[in-house]
Amino acid sequence: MRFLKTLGYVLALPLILVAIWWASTLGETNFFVPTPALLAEAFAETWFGERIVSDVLPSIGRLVVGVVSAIIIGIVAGLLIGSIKWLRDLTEPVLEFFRAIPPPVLVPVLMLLMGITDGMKVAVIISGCVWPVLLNTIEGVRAIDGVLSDSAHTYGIHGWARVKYLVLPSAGPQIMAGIRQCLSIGLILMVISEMFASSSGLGFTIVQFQRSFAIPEMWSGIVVLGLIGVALSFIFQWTERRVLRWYHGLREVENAV
Amino acid sequence: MTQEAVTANTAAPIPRGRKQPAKKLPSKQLLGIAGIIGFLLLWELVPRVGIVEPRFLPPASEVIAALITDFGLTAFWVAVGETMLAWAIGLVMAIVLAVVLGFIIGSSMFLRKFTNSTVEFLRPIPSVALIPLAVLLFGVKIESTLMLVVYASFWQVFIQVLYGVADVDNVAMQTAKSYGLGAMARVRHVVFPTALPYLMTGIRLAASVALILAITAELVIGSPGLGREIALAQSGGAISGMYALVLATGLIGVVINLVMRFIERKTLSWHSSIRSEVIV
Amino acid sequence: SGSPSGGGSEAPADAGSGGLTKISVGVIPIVDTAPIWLGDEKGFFAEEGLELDLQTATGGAAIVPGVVSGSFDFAFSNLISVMVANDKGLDLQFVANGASTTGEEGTGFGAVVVPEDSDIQSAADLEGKTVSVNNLSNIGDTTIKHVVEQDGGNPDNIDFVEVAFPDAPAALQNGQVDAAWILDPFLTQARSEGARVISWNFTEMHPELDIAGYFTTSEKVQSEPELVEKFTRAMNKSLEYAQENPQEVRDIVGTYTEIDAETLAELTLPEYRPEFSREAAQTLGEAAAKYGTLSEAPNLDELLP
Amino acid sequence: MQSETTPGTTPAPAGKTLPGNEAMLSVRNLKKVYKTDGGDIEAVRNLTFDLKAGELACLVGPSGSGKTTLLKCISGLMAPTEGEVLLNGTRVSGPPKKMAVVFQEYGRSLFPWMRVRENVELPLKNQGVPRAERDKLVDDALEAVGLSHVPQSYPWQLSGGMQQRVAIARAVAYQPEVLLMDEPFAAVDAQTRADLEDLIRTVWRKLGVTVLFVTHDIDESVYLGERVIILSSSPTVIQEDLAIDLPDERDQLNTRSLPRFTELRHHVYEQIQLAKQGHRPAAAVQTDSGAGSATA
Amino acid sequence: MQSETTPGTTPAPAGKTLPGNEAMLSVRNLKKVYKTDGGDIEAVRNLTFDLKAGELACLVGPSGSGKTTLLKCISGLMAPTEGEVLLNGTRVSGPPKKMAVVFQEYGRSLFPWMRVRENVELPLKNQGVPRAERDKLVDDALEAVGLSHVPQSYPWQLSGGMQQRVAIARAVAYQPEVLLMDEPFAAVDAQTRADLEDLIRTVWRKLGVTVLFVTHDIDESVYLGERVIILSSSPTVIQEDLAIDLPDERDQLNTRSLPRFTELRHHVYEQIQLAKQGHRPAAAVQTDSGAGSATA
Ligand SMILES: Nc1ncnc2c1ncn2[C@@H]1O[C@H](COP(=O)(O)OP(=O)(O)OP(=O)(O)O)[C@@H](O)[C@H]1O
Ligand SMILES: Nc1ncnc2c1ncn2[C@@H]1O[C@H](COP(=O)(O)OP(=O)(O)OP(=O)(O)O)[C@@H](O)[C@H]1O
Ligand SMILES: [Mg+2]
Ligand SMILES: [Mg+2]
Repeated sequence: MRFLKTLGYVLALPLILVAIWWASTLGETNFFVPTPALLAEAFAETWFGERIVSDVLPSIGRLVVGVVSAIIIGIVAGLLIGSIKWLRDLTEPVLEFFRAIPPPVLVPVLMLLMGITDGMKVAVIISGCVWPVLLNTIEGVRAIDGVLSDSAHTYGIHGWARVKYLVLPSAGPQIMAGIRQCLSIGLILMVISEMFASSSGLGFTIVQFQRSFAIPEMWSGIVVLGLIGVALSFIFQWTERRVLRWYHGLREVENAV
Repeated sequence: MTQEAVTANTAAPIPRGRKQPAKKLPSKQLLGIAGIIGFLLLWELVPRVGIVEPRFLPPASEVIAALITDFGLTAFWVAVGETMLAWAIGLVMAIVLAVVLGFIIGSSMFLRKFTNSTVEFLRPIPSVALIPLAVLLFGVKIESTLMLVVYASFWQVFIQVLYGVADVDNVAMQTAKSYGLGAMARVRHVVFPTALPYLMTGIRLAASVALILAITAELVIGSPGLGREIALAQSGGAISGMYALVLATGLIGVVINLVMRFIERKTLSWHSSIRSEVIV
Repeated sequence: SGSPSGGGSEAPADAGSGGLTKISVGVIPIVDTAPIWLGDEKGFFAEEGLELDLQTATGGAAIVPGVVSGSFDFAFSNLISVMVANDKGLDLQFVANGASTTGEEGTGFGAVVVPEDSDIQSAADLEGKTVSVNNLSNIGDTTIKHVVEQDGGNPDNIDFVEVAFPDAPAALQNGQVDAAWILDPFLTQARSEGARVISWNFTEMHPELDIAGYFTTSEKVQSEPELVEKFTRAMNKSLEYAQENPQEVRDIVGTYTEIDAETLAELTLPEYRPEFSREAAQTLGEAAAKYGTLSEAPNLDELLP
Repeated sequence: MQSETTPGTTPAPAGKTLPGNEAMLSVRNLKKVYKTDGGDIEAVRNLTFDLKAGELACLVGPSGSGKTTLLKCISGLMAPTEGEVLLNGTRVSGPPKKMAVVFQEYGRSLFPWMRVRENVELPLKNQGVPRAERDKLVDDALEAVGLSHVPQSYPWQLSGGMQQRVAIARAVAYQPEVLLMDEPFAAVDAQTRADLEDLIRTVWRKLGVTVLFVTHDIDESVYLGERVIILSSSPTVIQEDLAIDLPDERDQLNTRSLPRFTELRHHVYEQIQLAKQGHRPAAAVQTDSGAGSATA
Repeated sequence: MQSETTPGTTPAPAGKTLPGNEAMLSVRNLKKVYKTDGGDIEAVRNLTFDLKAGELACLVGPSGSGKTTLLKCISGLMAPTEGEVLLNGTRVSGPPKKMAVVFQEYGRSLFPWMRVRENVELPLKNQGVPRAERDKLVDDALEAVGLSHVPQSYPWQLSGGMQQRVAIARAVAYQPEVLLMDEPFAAVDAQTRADLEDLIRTVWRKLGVTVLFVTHDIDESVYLGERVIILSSSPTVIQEDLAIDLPDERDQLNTRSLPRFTELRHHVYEQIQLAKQGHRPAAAVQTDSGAGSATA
């Protein structure tokens, strides 16, 4: 019963949207906007085969490595920068500088430094999706409740213990908000990283379809991206529920009725 | 984490409080400039020492020189203007849209669950993949760039707003309810201020994503702006010219952040993240 | 050098252009499109009653949708891209030639290069090697595969990767690729820095190979034949003029690209001529079909004017 | 005033009830169970009592007995698990108009992004009270709680007691018909507390507002209330509903030295001690006679 | 015990001071000014007093007089604007080891992501107290504050009074040498309060801990302390430093009914009332003689 309800929530809106799309493509045919049926056909043809092994899985592998590294780097750097004021002042302009640089122009530099390797693609992914985690961690660390911080302080909770028992849990909700953004930006950057100096991968395939005007196939690739996004986000939300159990309890206990 | 790190976070860290009058800590700006200089030095060294060839990555000094030349050209400022226009319009549209939708969807459990899967599906779709659609709809005009900018930066703000709305303190909310504040008044007086720190982070993220997308779109589509100039310089083999433009992009990012920080300090002076730095 | 130019989308509109029909043309700001810029400047289009609005796009991704959606009346693209679009069900048609290979051995504006000390000596040696092209499944890899096969190598064994032309010399030098297919101005630069040409792939495929042209939708050709004819006439005139005045070509390229004067003086210009070579297009189309870029060889009667 | 028959499953001693039309606030068989991961927590088992319009009742009970829970149910911020709350005969299902609540967690009930004055002003502004009147109400309220010197401070720049007084000022300025207060004087000093007690009685008499006042201070409950409702320890029922038969005019010195005052506070103290020890009232015991025995 | 000469600019009556080696905690000419946008707020003007090792002193004063501020300075959480705090002769510049603080804002001082037991256990765990001992200390502390039935609840699932008791349990389990408590019983009922008062006295005598206890309850301050320090209203100086000459063995019924108890509480009450009315002690008035006159 509960499962059905959840399923209903997951599927209701997508189904409605597909129905609208189906209805609106009923009459005319636009070369660049395929009908749902055409898309479904292209989807099955394109992705149920060796492409999964040759393109999709390696891409997902790079994505996972990139995202996980970005999360770790973001949290560690965020904790440091968030708690040390002079470090924050020192690094902020440089970080802002890098944050404003579009990944497509970063690719040639990274290629120079790292070569045309998976490492370079992972670096592109990290370079883009570390920001939400980093910024949110910094803000989360800065926003720790004064009374709570004082309590920890007087009980001699310093250093790592402070991070573990106070800073991380307290900044947790905001870090999680950052990670959630990081996931989808990671996916976007996975595509961008494969747009340059590449010959395989999910992103490459999509761009290739786009260039060769295989429009239904291109859209089906975008659907694959979306589905990966949904999958990642459900894994994430499941984890978040557990990590931030106290938080959701705290917030929802009274809204529940 | 060092002892320094621990004390730096409390409302009034003693060691700092005591040292301050004696030897004034370098001010925020000085430190920031030191950081930039450090980075430029590193950049200068990498090609000079020969880690990469200066032909492919010119040293900082050369790029800065090229940038200074650019500063004298109206064409450069026209391009900057085009990009900033797309950035500003796109960002404002994205923020307005995201704030309105975020508050509506965020305050209802049902809407949250109902839209969750769709949101998660749409969010990771790269804007670059939407380029054919954008060109189809708008051609190689500013509107195409706008569409991509709005699409990409919308999600940044939207997600932050969702989290911010969920962070409302129950006691504060109940206080508002018990004093008969209606739904709109509660949003205005309770939900909005609570979500504001999240929103500000979201806007800061979105501001740079919007800049990135504005440039990328110009780069890939070829609509007018800094991005197209970068593409031109790149395809013309003008390497230092290209890096000068990239540098300009980064500088714009820094300026945008400064402005955002300023706004943040004005709007969030009550928030503990800002508070702790004002007292003492 | 290194300063961005003001070269923009707005073509200098002649004063008093009251009676002119405004058309927008999507072009890529490279050497190949010099004739249209030049023709615009010389007033060949105004003579036909056309007012050009040249819109620069950076690649095919934006150009074809632009034509299909009607944002562009005409646009510039290489032959393979349009063949591929038609192969996928679009109905596009060339109305004027754009740029063709020089046809002379030992020179050209596009080539496969290797580092000076590489042991790759001829096209056949590319077998089993990594070769960079700007876009996969396009004119670069199709011609290279053809040339390699002609030379006795196995084209299926070549590992193509995408590297943008500006980045290719660095990739080649750092050993990230064994060979790189590059066009001017980067070819001139790379050669001056010691890269060695092993194949002039365009010319070697066919000495009269047309690389790119101006196209529009078949629908437009049918519905507005006069407009198309005017455009074709003006375009052909521009091509001829460009072919006869290489110095003017070099000069105008300097206005809409960032290529510095020194390189500009050295680079090899393509051949500009009005007529398409059917035979060469045939070869190209068949090769593309053979190597899987197209599902079948294109119908040249529909494709070419 | 005898209690009516209580229809609940557990026959529990009810507080005083009134015929339907006389009661302003009616709590009927109220039960609240919190659902948590670790199992259900029955905070309130069965509460029934009425408040007349314009009555001032104090609520005392051991820590954790469900006073805050009860107040939240009355103010419509929380739905009861069973039973209902009626205000002027209509069931409460959301915060009613013209009801003000002073929360126990005063620190979190003030908006940190608003200055003291803005905090007090907000409910009035929201109601559309005209500027001039609003200014007067706010000024008077701040004056009454002794905070007229800090209108421009932020709540977090105030001491605990000052914060609590801001929350009180906000409730008073709002001029509610029903005023619920959850340990509103917990953080203020003795002298201020006495002043505030008198303030509440003044406001109550002047505006005729119905007040339900939670306190831990037994003297305070007797001094302030016309009635003291004593809760048992959790799961909570009403231990006793005691009428305070002190003269209507009260003052800190004289009233507190009346022998009857001492008697009453002794009685309440005993009852709370009983409640703490887990003693629960038998269903048959009538509340009035309980009070009678104490005064005998 | 006469006060030494105070070197500050404003000659203010000092609390009791001791020769350097006898004092455990010394507050010397402490001044604290908060800098805000709206101008400076002088919370504490000039405080000087000493605490002997193992002394139990209560601190009373009007709301907003700077008690919390003083406690924060003593615990090293805040730097004084002028003056200093010495603990065992060394200047306090950060939270010292073996000092526990119970904050006035109890609700915000508990970690919402930890269960009750974990909250109490954390400081011990952090100190590396072995498992078995830790378990015992935590169990005992929870038992003592009457919360042994909810170790697995989260703080936000508890009532206000229960939260406050968790904070007390945490401080007690920590076995500090110095214990600072800021109105720790504000949210608990009368009976529990009495129990907790006795708990604090027991802990104090058993462990010999030095306690500084802020309260608003005058009875409580007299009942608990060996000494009551009365602060003036803001800008704050010491109004009076009163020795409580009640027998060392105290119990709720007998001690509170002693005539001396009543005298003392009356005296404190009067002083606070004076403080509230803005009356400030003349520099010459000696604190001891002040107390003497009250008892005469
Ligand atoms: N959000 C919650 N989730 C679970 N249990 C809760 C929650 N809030 C309160 N409780 C439980 O309900 C009972 C009553 O709590 P309540 O806050 O109503 O007590 P109270 O009478 O106000 O106590 P106090 O005088 O200490 O404030 C307590 O046992 C408490 O643990
Ligand atoms: N963060 C702050 N910024 C500015 N002023 C402050 C701040 N904290 C306290 N104050 C001011 O300092 C004075 C003393 O505050 P403090 O909290 O020490 O009082 P208190 O004696 O603890 O009062 P209470 O008994 O009400 O808790 C008050 O006037 C208060 O407004
Ligand atoms: Mg309560
Ligand atoms: Mg205080």
